[in-house]
Order: sequence, then structure tokens, then C-alpha cells
Amino acid sequence: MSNPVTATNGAAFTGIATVKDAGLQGMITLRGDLASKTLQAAVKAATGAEVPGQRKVSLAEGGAAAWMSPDELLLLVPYEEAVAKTAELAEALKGEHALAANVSDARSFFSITGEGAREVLAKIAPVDLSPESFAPGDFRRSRTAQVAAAFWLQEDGSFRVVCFRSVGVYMFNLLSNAAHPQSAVGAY
Amino acid sequence: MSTRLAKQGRLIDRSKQIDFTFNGKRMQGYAGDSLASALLANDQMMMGRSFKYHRPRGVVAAGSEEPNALMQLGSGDRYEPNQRATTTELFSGLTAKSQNHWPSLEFDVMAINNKLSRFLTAGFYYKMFIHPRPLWKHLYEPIIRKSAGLGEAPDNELKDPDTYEHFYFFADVVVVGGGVAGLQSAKAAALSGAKVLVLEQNNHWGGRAPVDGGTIDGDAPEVWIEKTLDALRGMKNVTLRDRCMASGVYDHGYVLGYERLTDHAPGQGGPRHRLWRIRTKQIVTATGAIERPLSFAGNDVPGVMLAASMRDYVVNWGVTPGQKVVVATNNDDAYRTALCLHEAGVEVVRVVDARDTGGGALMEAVREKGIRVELGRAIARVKDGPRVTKVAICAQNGEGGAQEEIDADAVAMSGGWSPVVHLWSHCGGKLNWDKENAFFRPDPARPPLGDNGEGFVIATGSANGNLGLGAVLEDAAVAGAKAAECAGFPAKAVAAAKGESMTEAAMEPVWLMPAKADIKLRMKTWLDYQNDVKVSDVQLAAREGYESVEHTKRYTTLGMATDQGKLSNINGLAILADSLNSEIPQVGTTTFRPPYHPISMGAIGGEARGEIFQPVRKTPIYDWNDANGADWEPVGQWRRPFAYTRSGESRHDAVNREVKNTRENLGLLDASTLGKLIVKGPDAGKFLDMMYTNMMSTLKVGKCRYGLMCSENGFLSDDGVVARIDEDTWLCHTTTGGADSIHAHMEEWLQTEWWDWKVYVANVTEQYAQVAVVGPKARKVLEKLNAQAGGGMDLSKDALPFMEWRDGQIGGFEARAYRISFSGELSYEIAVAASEGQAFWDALMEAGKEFNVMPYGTETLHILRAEKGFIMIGDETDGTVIPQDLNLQWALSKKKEDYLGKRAHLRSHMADPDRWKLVGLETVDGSVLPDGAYAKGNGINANGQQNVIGRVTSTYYSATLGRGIAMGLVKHGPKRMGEVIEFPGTDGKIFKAKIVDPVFYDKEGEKQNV
Amino acid sequence: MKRYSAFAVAREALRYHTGWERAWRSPEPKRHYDVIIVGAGGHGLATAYYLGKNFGITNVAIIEKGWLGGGNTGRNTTIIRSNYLQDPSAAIYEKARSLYETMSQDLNYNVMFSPRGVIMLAQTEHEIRGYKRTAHANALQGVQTEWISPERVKEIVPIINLHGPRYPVLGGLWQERGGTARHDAVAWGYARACSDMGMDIIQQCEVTGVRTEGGRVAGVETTKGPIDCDKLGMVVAGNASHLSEMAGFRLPMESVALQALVSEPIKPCMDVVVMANTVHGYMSQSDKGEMVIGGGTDAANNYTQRGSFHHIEETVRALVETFPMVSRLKMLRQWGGIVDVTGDRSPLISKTPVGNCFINAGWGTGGFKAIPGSGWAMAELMATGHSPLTEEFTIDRFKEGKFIDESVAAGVAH
Amino acid sequence: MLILECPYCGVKAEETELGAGGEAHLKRYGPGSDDDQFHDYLFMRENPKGVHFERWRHANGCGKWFHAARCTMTMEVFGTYAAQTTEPPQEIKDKITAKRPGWSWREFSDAAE
Repeated sequence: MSNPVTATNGAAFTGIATVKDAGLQGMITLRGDLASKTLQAAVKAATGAEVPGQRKVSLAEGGAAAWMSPDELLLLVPYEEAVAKTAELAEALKGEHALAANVSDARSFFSITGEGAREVLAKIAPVDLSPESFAPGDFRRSRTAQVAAAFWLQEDGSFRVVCFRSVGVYMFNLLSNAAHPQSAVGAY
Repeated sequence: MSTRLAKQGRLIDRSKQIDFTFNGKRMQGYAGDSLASALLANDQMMMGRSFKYHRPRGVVAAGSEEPNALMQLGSGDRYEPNQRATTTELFSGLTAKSQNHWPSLEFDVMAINNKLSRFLTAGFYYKMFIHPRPLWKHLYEPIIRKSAGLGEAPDNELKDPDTYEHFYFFADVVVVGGGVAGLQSAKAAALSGAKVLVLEQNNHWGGRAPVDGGTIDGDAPEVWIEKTLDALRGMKNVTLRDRCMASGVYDHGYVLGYERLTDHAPGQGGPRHRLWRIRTKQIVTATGAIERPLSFAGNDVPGVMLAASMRDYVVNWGVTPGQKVVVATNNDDAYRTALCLHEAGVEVVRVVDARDTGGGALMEAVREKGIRVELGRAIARVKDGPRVTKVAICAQNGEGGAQEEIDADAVAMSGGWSPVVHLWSHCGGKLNWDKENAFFRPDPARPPLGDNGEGFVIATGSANGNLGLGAVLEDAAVAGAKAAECAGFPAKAVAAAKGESMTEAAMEPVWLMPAKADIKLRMKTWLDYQNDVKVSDVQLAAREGYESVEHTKRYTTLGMATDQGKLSNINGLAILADSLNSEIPQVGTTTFRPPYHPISMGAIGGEARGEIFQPVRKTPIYDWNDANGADWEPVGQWRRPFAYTRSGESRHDAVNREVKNTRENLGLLDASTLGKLIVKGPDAGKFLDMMYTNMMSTLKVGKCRYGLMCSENGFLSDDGVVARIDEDTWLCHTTTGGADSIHAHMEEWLQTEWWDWKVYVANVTEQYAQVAVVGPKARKVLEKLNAQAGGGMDLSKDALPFMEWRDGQIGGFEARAYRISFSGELSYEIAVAASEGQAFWDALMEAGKEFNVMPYGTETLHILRAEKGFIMIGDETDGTVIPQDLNLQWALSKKKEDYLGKRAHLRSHMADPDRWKLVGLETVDGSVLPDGAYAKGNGINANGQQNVIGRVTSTYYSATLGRGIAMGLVKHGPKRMGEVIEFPGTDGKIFKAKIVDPVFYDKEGEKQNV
Repeated sequence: MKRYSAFAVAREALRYHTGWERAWRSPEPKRHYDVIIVGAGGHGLATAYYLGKNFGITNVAIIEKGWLGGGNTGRNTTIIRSNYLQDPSAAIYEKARSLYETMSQDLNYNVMFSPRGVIMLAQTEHEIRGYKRTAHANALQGVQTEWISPERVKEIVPIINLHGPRYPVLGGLWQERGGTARHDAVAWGYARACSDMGMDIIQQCEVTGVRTEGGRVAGVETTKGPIDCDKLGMVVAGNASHLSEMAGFRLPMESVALQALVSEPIKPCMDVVVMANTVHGYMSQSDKGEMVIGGGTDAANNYTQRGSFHHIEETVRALVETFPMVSRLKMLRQWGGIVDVTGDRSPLISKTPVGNCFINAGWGTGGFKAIPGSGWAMAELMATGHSPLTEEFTIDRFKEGKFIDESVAAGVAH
Repeated sequence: MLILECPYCGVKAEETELGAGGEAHLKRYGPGSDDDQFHDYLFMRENPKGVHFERWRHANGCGKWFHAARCTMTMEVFGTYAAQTTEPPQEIKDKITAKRPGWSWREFSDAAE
């Protein structure tokens, strides 16, 4: 076992907001019946979080569960625990029709913090990111410029963005470009 | 002469002088000037040359409708042609050049066209230059091309240093136009609680009202404008943007806003333009109206200007275009210009009103100033020249005889107003002809329809055909409230501000001046200034049968210039209707298309340039590859090393080295891009049996099987190795290009056809870095890694036989090893976590040194598989090939009742024994067959084409065999082994090749199974 | 018909152009014609023209619901080329291209065919292979094409950026005798010639029904009354499904929007047509100086002649990358047309289940360049019941699993 | 540029999040079908001027396929609904009937007729 590395290796940029490689994050794709008590219990056990409602993320200490589709969650766990937690989930869901896959290394993960965070995302995603429409705990899968992404808003007003690892460098460049210090829109 | 006035100029700051140059001449203006106003202040009336006849042209308008004053702005990488002087804000250091002339603006050789204008009438080029044939391309067309065009093209090597961006915005109501109507509408909508966005194309608010006068709520319009702006700025649900033009309205409430951020301050940093992609429930178009020129001979001579625009220059910028002005009109509004000029101390030598009965209170006010007003009169002609010197007056109701010639240096003309209906029309809003005011206005009963089938655009103010400040404001308040209501906010009656302006007498349509102008005058009467379309041209088009308005437009080019007919459309339509003895509404309008005003390509492209033009997908080993000689090849969005070239080595040499080394020693391939899909569930086996042509449900846990996929239409679409992970889980490898598409394909069938089957699919392609460890030393290097780590997975032949897989540790890495081979060599494909991919690769390279390890690229991959006769999706297949063509019948399960493609293969053409089949091809002389070559058959077909009997699908130099090898599809190929067939090259050379077995190397497969 | 010439223009100039006669008559429909062509676009008018010219059939009406040339003929990007991969396509497009060469002389109307050359850029290894294959096929099909190096591409197109960081230009397929023509003039030239042969072009006349007797066509109902005919040709891009249903049969086809745009005119900077299929965009410069730009189609069925703006964005960013100077030009006008797309994206020129009723449709994005060849072949099919050029383009081919697939060689855009 | 509401995630998604997938409610014909059935299944597409039922995928979103009822002449959207059905829901048919009396599409039509 060596030291695992992210695709953008800790990169950061500050302009109208700060864009940062958010580091290695344990992520598990879980597909199954979200109404199932067994599944809900397994999710809780793995992440500490409840199964979220439509287009929501439920955050807990050290873990989270995000609503990806009516039969899919993205679970966040500590990176080092992802393999074990995936196995635990599989074990807990034996007998249910479900699929848990460790995708921690298949993703890039970024944070956007600062006053311009909403505007940075609103330059590349066709989503209403005004405070009235996008509140902490809201989760959205969409398109950011030319790649698919998912993002949510934290309680502290910062965003987390998830995309495929292979386009991590593109995403970082894209977000940094949108955060150009002289590009504040002033729309929110 | 045109000059700066001592007073006036509400938009300029006389304390801030700004230097700029025009055609190399240094000039001064003030902060707040437009380039046009600054040029006029410097007595630069002539600003360009027309498109066709190269006639001298001055500025006609003061806004974005300007057809004449187009400039080449800036230099070097920031150069830009065709910028309107009227919408260009003056800044320090601005360099402008007029365009479409040689050698100079004042003396233009191409002005010879003006002398020939009698010959160069509408559509002349359709009737000439027909014989002799070659001369069109080699002589006539080059001359026409050279004399056409407007500004010079930017430099061939120009790299735009500016950046651009997009911004998504969502509103309930978008109000287009920041004039008084727009502001009133915005206020009304906002008070209902709707989220409102107001877009204003200029850098100042209030539109025409401050220039046109009157009162709002008892004060001057400016007072109300400032008050209202303050109120709107204080509302959380209102966003105001100036320098931001709504360029187009599209389906489902989509609006594009074109914000010009640094055009007025180049190089200040940040994006130059921002394209707002706005989604809204309702749109209020408060876009105002545009004044129409009058059609009289010489109406294009510099110094002839729209009356209201002339007023704009005086009031907004303190500039007068002339000292002795003739005003010509068919309506009352132009009298405001006469008053304004008079007040500014400019002599109004005559008001020529075409109406026999004249105007109302405004006319009286003008007369009171002692200005001479003549009724029922017309301008017969303005004397040709680089600027106005003499104006001939005659009776309107005549042919232009009995002229009185008067001295003047400018003419202010007004032919009435046309509501700006473009945005209303972009998405299908219909228009009605308003006979009284002689204009098209939006038909509220036929608005553009949104996604809910209801209208989503409301026109208001003068854009809705309202004249007079009172009516405009009342209409605007109603429109704003209605928009909010339609957007789902409770109706709230908002009292309109009370606007008062002088009442106006009715206008009278005047489409030609004088009404019966003779042909000589009509040939000098311009409709479309920029494209040089005259009244006589439209009449000619009608006479020749180009009766549809679209025919006339295209035949004469009326309205097709860069102003898109903003000034010319209605005037042209009227002439056409008259020529056809028809009425304007029967003739109809041309279609209004976005954008309202040209927008930069840079803005449309947005951020997508340079590094982020398109995503580059990178494997975890990308950086190492890049640093170690990777000669990149784009594969979809991925980049893969074609080969790893060493210094002094050609691409070809590198490939040969990689091939040989892999066969003899050890090669590593970054195979991370291969798709990896987990398919899991009680019905997964049944599902995969439908997806693949061969049987997957019977695969044993721990084993691998090569599978083929066909489309429902029968064509081979993807292939790859499938591994059974456990009782209800399979892992399917796809091609690099197939990862996303096959994932989507599986989901599509699961969601839309077999939705009751219990199967989940997850795309885990990027979870892993996958490395193919290939060659006789493959096992040795892996065992060495394990030894170094003090143990690991047993990789022996017995513990991990060919076509099986195991999980475990290799060199301390958690890994999954597949014993599969696409090269015919001893080979392991090893997947590790992507985050550890580089470390694993480094470990292999280090441990492999003693085995002479080398990385290899996609070309070597291709050659190795071709030597073994393995097909490659995308080479042997092209979307028209079925498995049977590739002798892959063995992979088409006969036991299965159904799978995708099975039914398709039963169709007559697919069962045809004459289909071309896969064979190997060896040139007789050992050379390499040209890629894509076709095999010649006998004779020609009914269309005179050479008959062909096959084609090359893959062709390489095999370093292993020291000769060219190829695969191809040949008619009856497998039955013709040993036959020599001919492949003509594109250079006429014939390549002779023998049909052979496609497996060129290690036919028994001994090397991979050791 | 008075002939057009420089002399005629000069003569007319002296009398202020008052002597020009109508380019085409505007007659009321007769009760019966030997042949009715529905659709006075380029393909319909060309069909009528070659019926008259090649087969002496002149008792022909061309019925148009709008104005002639008002559909896709007047909305395309005017590219003419014939470097297609598959034999049937190459045959009909090359026939068309060769007819364009002499069209101005044949019609005595300057359609401004300009063989300025067409380059299709190869920007991936896959594209190189596809275009080399096409070059080999073309050599045997009698279509002149050539594979050229990046350096040669730069010589021909000085404004191109060969070294785009994403997709460097690796070469191109060059058809020197491809080019452009003035699209409206093609329709007008054919219309004038048809009218001169005595054919009736009936505009503003919509077909509302197709009458059949005993499985054969008998005539059409129109907004100007019923008109009988012996043979009927349906040549109505964007309306073919609708019209065929009136005759009682269906077509394997869908209609979608295709968009184009032009820049403001600038002085000449690009003499040839360049197509960049990897990044989805193509561009040429019109005689007027506008950069004429096109891209891909929308994916959803649509009859509005409006497409989605994101396709324009995709095309423009591709062109900014390929021709960086485009960044500082401005889009003057964008528009859309409706194209009919079949299962293999190749056209139908075919007999139909209704006797003496013929269909010409489904040209997708490649219709303009085919106009004379399509008209020539359709006329032959209608007059004689057989044309080698149309043999493979039957409606039935899909049933047999026999496709004419041009996407094979990276021919994404036409 | 269209917007369609994804019935799975409730998002009014713009077209760039979506992928169009052609005619809805196709019945699959496999082995055992005759040539005509198989041909029509693969190639004979409804191409109406007016009411149309079609498939879309929320590709840059939840990844689910859904159906939309839309007018090809005006772009009006009558409704969207889940893909796991062989016919449009009555509620959507009623809505279309209210707006386009007399409509018909394949085997479905204005029930009032």
C-alpha cells in the first residue's frame, strides 16, 4: 500500500471564491430500494446519516448520504474506511436487491468557498443557484460546462463538487477560470 | 459643419477629455461620448463607404440600428471589424478606422461602382458572368469578393487575448429595455413579488424620454427615472444590468443577454463579454421604436440623419451635425428636433412636412419660433457629394418638378416610427398592421408560446405601438403587472406614473418622396443604406416576379446588411406592396431572427477555449506518460499514448521497438481507459444474455469470457472480457469508447424495456488504474514485486490459469488480476485503485528494469493484436459489420432464444452469402498495404464506378514478422485462401496481396498459455 | 425567354431596367397535368427541369405551399461536394456536382457555382483512417479527392490553427472541385427554365389530399382546387411524412431542426470550405464576405424551424478553436430549417406503395449539394420507372437490412 | 432550448442536461416476428406535426429515462411521465384532449372522439 493521490494533488485557486481540491474522500455508490428499512439502517450504520429526500444531502459527523436518483445514493465515508464500509454494506444488504460499489478513486472532489461561490458555479451549471432556490442541504446532479457533476451546499455557504476523476484537472481549471478575480457578476 | 455645442450634452463630462484617433488622425472627445458623437464633434461627418457602390456615408442614427458608421477598432490581437461607432463608448487610446475603401476614405477607387450603378442594379450578377465558364471562378468572383465584405479580416494568426464567460440566471420576469416603459414595467412586476431582471443595452437608463421631453408625475423624465431606478435598486427581487442587450428570445422562456464588460475599457482584466443564459417565465419587451428614414433621392448623403437621432446628438452629447438644417417629416415628432436645434442655436432653414394638413401643437410651437414650415412639400433630392450642401424641395404629390434649391449642411428626416418587435417575433409572436400609424405591432392574441402553451412575451410601451408618454407608462404598468401574474404572482394593480407630452397630430404614410418620383430619382433613393438597395431595385424585383417578400429580400439583399433591416424593412415592404398593387399586410414581413444586434463569437463560445476548450480525460498515469515521451492520440475525450518516442527516434521506430520488446521481454500498457461495468442482481445473468451475443449466465465465478455485443439492428457495437465476480455479480469490460455508451445502453434497456428485471449497473471505470503487463517476463516481474513485498497473490499458471481472475495483493497493492491477453503473449491485466495507479506503475517500471521493461502505446497494442488476428472494434467494424462477417459465428449463441441483434441477422441482406468476410492479407512483396484501400473487382457498375470486392480494415508493419500484415473484408474471402487480389492506391500504384489466414503469429496460441 | 447576358444588362441599363420580363410566370393551375411535382424547392424544380429537358415531358405543374425555394434550398450553407464513401452516395452526389459545373450555362442564370474546394479536416487517427478509406473509394468511383498534409491545409486555409492543443490538424481530405453556389439562384434558375418550357409553377398552393384510384395516383386536392395527374412526385423536405400519409403510406423518417449562422461580412480571408467533423463545425466565406457556419442537428422531432441554441454554441466554440480569429467576429444572424432523417441518414428516391407516386425525401443535412443529381435521377425514375442512380435508395432497403451508411467514415456533417 | 421536468428528480431540466431518445412506447419485436413487424419496430417512426410522445433521458442528472408529451409545432409540453409504462397516463391524455381536441397518435387518441 502506497500513498494514494488525487488527480489534482491539492491544487487551489483564489479569485472571487476559493476553489480547492478537497482531497481524498471515501465515496460509495449504493443502488437499491431507498424505502427499504434494511437499506436505511445500513446507510445509517455506514455514514451516520439518514437516507436523504429527493435532491438533498444529509450530512452527519464524518459521513453523508446524497440523493443521486430514486434508486441511488452517494455515500460519503472517510477514505480509509471506504473498502471496509463497502463490504459492510454488501453484507448488511444480503438478501436485498442492492449494489454497493466503492468509487472513492473514481471521483474528484472540490470545495468552493467564499462570497463568489454561487456565481462560480452559476457560470457553468444550468441551475438556479440564487439563495432563494438553492439552500444548504440541497444537492444537484447537473452539467458543469461540458462534463457531468454533482454538487451541494454546506451549512457554511461553501459548495462541494464531485466529478469523474479523469476530468478532475478540467474541472479545476474550469472552476478557477470562473473564479477569475475580476469576474464578479454581482447578481445575487 | 458638425461641431460640439457650447451647452447641452447630458451624458458627457466636459471635465474629462479623451484622446483617440480616427484614420490615424488624433482627435479629442469627452468621457460619455460615443465614438459617433466624438467624430461629429470633430467635424468628421463622413464615416464610411457603402457596401456595393462605395458611396460616402455618414452616421444616420445614434443607436444600434446604425447601418453606415462601421469601424475597424483597435489593432493587433484586439482588432475588431464592423463595430458601430454609435454603440462604441469612447475611451482613451481608442483607435478607429473607417472601412471598405482603398486607398482612403476620402478617395476610394472602388467608388467607380457608383458611376456604374446603373448597370449594377439588383441581381445584376445573376444575369452576367455566365460565359465563358472558367472566368467566374478565376476572374469575376475574385473581383466581386474583393470589393464586397466590410472591414478587413483579423490577422490569420490572431489569438484573441480576451476571455469570455457565460452566466445562468433564472427569473420570473425579464424586462427588456431600460427606458421609461421598461422601468415602469419592472416596478409593477417587482411589486407583485416576482423576481425581475431588467436588461438595458446602453450604459445609461431612461431611453428616449430625457431627450424627447414631457413630464412624468409632474417632473422632468430624468427625475422620475432616477427615483424609479433608486426604488428598483432597493428591491431584493430586482436585478438591473446595463450594457447588457437581450439578443434573442428562444423556446421555453430562454433569453440570451449579451453583456459587454470591458469594451469601453479594454485590457482592464476579467472577461470581455458575458453571455447571460436566462430562463424566465415571462418576458416584457419594452424595446422602444426605431425611426424610419424618408425615401427621397440622395437620402444617403452624409449629413442626412434621422430626426430623433439628431436630437439625441444635441441633447445627449452636445453635438450638432450641421449649422443649417432642413427637417423633413410626415409626422409631428420631427418638430421636436426642430425645436431642439433651434434651442441649441442651430439654424433650422426649413421644415418640410409632407402632410397637406401639417401637424398639431408641436408644429405651432415651431412656427412660433419663426421657423419656416411648408406643408405638402417634399425633398426632391439632396445634392450628391461627400456631405449635404444643397437640398431641393418640391411638392410631395408630384414627380419632383418645380424644385426650389436651398443651402443646408444637414437634413433631419422622419418617416414615422416602427416598434421594435424583434424579440416578440424571434420565437413566433405574430404581428398586426396598424394602418393609422403605419407600422407593425405585436398582436397580443398571437404571442410566442411557452412550454405550458401560454404566451410568454408581452410587448409594451412604444414597442407595443404606443405613442405618447402617458400611454406608454400606462401600458407599461399593466404589462409589468400582467407578466408577474402570468408568472404566478397574485395580481396587484400598480398605479402607473402619469406621463404628459404634447399631443400629436396623425402621421401620414409617405413611402416615396415625392410620391410619383421619376425613375431617375428612384434610382438615387436608398432603402437599405449599407447594402445599397434603392427603391428602383425593389421595383425591379417585383417586376421580374420576385413577388414574395422573401424573394425580394434575397434578390435585392434588402434588410440583409449588418443592421438586419432595422431602418429599411418597412420602407422596402411598402415599395414592394405598391409595386404589386397590394397592401403591406398582404405582402407580410420577413422573419425576424436572432440576434437582435450582432454578438461576438467569443461570447457565444464562452469559457471554452485553450485548456478548457474541451475536457481532456486523463488516466492516473497521464502525467508520467506525458513526461516520458507519450506521443498523444485523442481517443474520444481521452488521450492515450500512440507510442513512447525516445529522443532521436521516429514514431515508426518507437512502435517497432515497443512491439519487439513486448514479444521478447516485457511491455506495460496503460489500459485504464477500458470500460468496467458492474452488473449485479438476481436477473443479471439473464440480462447479460440479452446484451451479449454469447452466453454469459453460464460463466463460472472466477472465470473470464470474451463477449460480443450487437445493436438491435444487428451490427457489432462493442466487445470485451466479462468476469464473473460472484453468484449475482459480473464485471463487464468495454472498449475505451464504450464505457459510457455501453453503460447508457444497459441502463436504457433496463429502464425502458425490462424494468421489472432486478439488475443494477454501476460504472466503475475510473475507480481503477488498469495496467496490462505483457510479455514472456510478465509473470517474473509480478512475482518479483510480490517477493519484495514479502508475499502476495499466487500468479502461477495453475493458481491463475488463462481466462481467470483473482483478487489479492501484488507488491503490496490491493489488486485484481485478470489472466487475459490481447497480444497473444503471457499477459496479466491488473487493476488497482486509481489513486494508487501511478505508484503501482512506478513499482512495475522499477522492478521491470532487469527484464528490460518498456511502456507501449496504442499502435503497438494494435499491431500485437493484428499479428494474432484479433479484431478491433472501430477498425474491423464500422457500424456496418456483423459478427458473421468477422467469422465470429462461434460467439453467437444458438442456445439462446433471443439477444440483441439476433432477429436482425435473419434479414435477407445480413444472411447474404456474398457479404464480405474477414481474411488476412499479405502483400506479395512484403510491403504495407495502404490503409482503407479497396480491392478491385471486374468491370464497372451501372453508374460507371469500378466494381470492388473487398477492403483493407487494418494494416501495419509487423516488426515481429519483418513484413506488412493486414486484415480485410473480402467477398467470399475465406474460400479464396491463397488467391492474389489487387488494391489500387490513390496514386495509381497497384498493391498485390495474397489472401491468408488472419492469424499471422503463434497460430497455436502457445505463448499466451504458459 | 429573353437571355441574360452582360449585353442584355447594358441594354437594359440604358432604359433604366424597365424592359426585364418576369423570371417565371405565375399561372392558375390547369385541371390536369401529365406530372405534378409537389414542392418547388431545389429538388422539385430540378426534377421538373430534367423531366422536360431529358424526357420532353413539359405538361408539368410544380405546386408549392409557400414561395419557391423557400424551404431548405434557401436555408442551407451552400456546400457542394461529392467525396462520399459508399458507392450509391458517391454516384448521385458526383452526378450532382458535375451538373453544378455547367448549371449557370445550362440555365442561363448565374448560380455562382464556385469550385473553391472543400477540405474535411482529420483531427484524430480514426479520422485519418476514415478519410484515407474515402480517398481510396473515391479514386475507384471516379470522384477526384486527395489526402493532403497539415502543411498543405495551412497553405490553403491561412486562418487555420493547425496546432490546437486539443485536436491538432493531422491532414485533410481535399476535393478541389467541391465548393459552393448561390442557393437561391439555384431555385430561381431552375424555376425560370421550367417556366420557359411551359411548366406551371403554382405558389401559395397547398396540397391537402392525394387522390388514388385502384392503387394508383389520380391527382391532388389543393387549396386552389383539385388537380389531376398521371404521375405524382413528392419532393417536400420537412413535410414528406405529412404528405405521404395523405397518400396512405408511411416513411421511415423523422424531422429535426438543423441550424446555421453567418458572421458580419469581412474582406476575403478564406477561399475554401472547411469541415471539422471531430469538433462539429464547418465554415466557408460567402461572396458577400459573411462567414457561413453550420453544425449538427437537434435530436428531437421539430417542425418549428427553430433549433436549440446550445448547438450553435457547440459549433462556434469549435470554430473559434480551429480558426482563432473568428473569436473577434460577430454573429449576424442565425436560423434553422427542418431536415428529414432516415434510419441510415441517406435519402429515399423511390417508388412508393401507391402506383405512379414517387418520393424524394430524407436528404437530412446533405440536400443542397445533391439538387441537380437528385432531380436528374428522380426525373429518370419518374419518366422510365428505373434509374441506376436511385436503385439503392429505395424505401424497402431497411426491411432487407441493407443500409447506405455514410457515418462510417467520420462523415458526421454534410 | 427546451425545458422538461424530470419526473424522477422533479427538476425542470434544460435541454443540455437531457438526451433525446426518439419515439416512446415502442413495442419490441425479436425473434419470431416477421420482417414487416421488425422493420416497423426499428425504423418506422411517428413523425407527427403536433402531439408527439417521446423518450428523454436525464443524462446530466439522475440518469433516468422518462417520457414527454410534446407538440412538435409549438413546442408545448403537455406533461412528462415515467418510462416504465406502455401507454401515456390518462391524466396526460386528458390534458392533451383539453388543448388539442381530436388528437391522435398511433393507437392513442382523444378519448372523447
